[in-house]
Amino acid sequence: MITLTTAEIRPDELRRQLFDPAAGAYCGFEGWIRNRNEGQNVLRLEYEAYEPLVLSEGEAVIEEARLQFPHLHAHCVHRTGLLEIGDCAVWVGVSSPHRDEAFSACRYIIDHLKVRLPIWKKEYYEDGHSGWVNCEQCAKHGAAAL
Amino acid sequence: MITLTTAEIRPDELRRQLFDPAAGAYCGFEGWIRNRNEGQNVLRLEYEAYEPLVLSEGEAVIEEARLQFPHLHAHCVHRTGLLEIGDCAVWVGVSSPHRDEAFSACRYIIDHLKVRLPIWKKEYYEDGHSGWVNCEQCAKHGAAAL
Amino acid sequence: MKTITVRYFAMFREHAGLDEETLTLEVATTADVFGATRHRHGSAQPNGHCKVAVNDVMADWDSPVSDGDTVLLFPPVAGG
Amino acid sequence: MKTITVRYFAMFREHAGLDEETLTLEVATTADVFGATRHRHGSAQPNGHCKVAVNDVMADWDSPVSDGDTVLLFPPVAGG
Repeated sequence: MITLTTAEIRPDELRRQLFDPAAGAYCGFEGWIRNRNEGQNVLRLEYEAYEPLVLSEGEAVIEEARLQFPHLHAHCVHRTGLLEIGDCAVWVGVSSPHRDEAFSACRYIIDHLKVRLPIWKKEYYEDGHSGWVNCEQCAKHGAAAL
Repeated sequence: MITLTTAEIRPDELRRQLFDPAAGAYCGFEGWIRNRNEGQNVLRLEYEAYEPLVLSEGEAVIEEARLQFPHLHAHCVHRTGLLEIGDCAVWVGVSSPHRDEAFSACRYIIDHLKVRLPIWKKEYYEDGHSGWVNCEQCAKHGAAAL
Repeated sequence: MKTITVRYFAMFREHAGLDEETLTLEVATTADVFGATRHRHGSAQPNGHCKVAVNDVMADWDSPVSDGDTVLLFPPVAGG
Repeated sequence: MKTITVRYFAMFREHAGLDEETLTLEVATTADVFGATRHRHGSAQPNGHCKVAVNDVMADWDSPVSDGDTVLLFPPVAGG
């Protein structure tokens, strides 16, 4: 399951939903807002998401993980809106019988979520300007070609 | 840092200690008590540890991870005593600037802790008997050779 | 000529100054829609992690578009 | 002959029926101590994940032992 929220992500409550008496391993990943990106001091971030396709594409990613690593429970929550340094922007939790599949499935899910979900982040920098991550370079190419 | 405890492990409180404004990624692993092992129904488990060497060998493992993956914060807590199905027996948490090193370091630490720390577990089965994990086979060899 | 509703997201929306518009275009594929609206979103090519969807289903840049479709133009994504 | 304190853990302790004992042994290495006490711990060889420590420092099975040392015999470990 994947969900979007504007509220604080609470991994401890979320991981309980993955409990299964047959599960011997749990792997959790969290993306935290950090104070530097590509050499600039970041003050805060704003996330925008297109929910209908975040949900369908997110479920597709989790289903792909389940096909590769059976018997797992997986859940992802992504936050949107304005976030501060240290806030948790995304959480992925996986439980499964053994640790190898818990690690592999968690890694598969976060790697694919990051490049496939229609989610964007805008960074606000110490020097007053702001920018869309991964996007400014694309825009420069565009401007040159117009 | 590595610690032993007889109390419930609380990953949510523990992970806060790994917070760092430069950390963009957190990876947590938990070992949960499951109800089956090697074809038998397990009711509960008892962990025994030799604390002086758990601490020194655990610190050595974490230090090895830090040498391979700099800039990480890592902490491990292992529980001892009697545990029930679903209890968390071990938690490893790692925070670092990027997710690749968080996953790799967390995996390195749990893989090495499992085979190097002087910790033993005795399983109590549904059918009334009990056994030390990884050890019965060794004992059978011994008995045959005596 | 086809009637296509185009929706812009994130940086594309900011560059266009609008969320969506309905246009009459001579287009066969999603890439054609991207090209026909580049004065709006400001990008020459759907580089990097740019993505596209048609009627709320993820599509490719050679996916066909039909009269009445809604085409969603996603600038490079950056989740997590 | 050396005076060696031997400590037994987990299954070895249960098999021996005691935590530790001080013995006078003709031994050069930790493996010799293991062999000389097999009637206590019940294992012929330090198989699998069996480990050994001397005076609270992890050792190998060919580590030397000296008069007065404490040798810790660890059956196969199973953390996590």
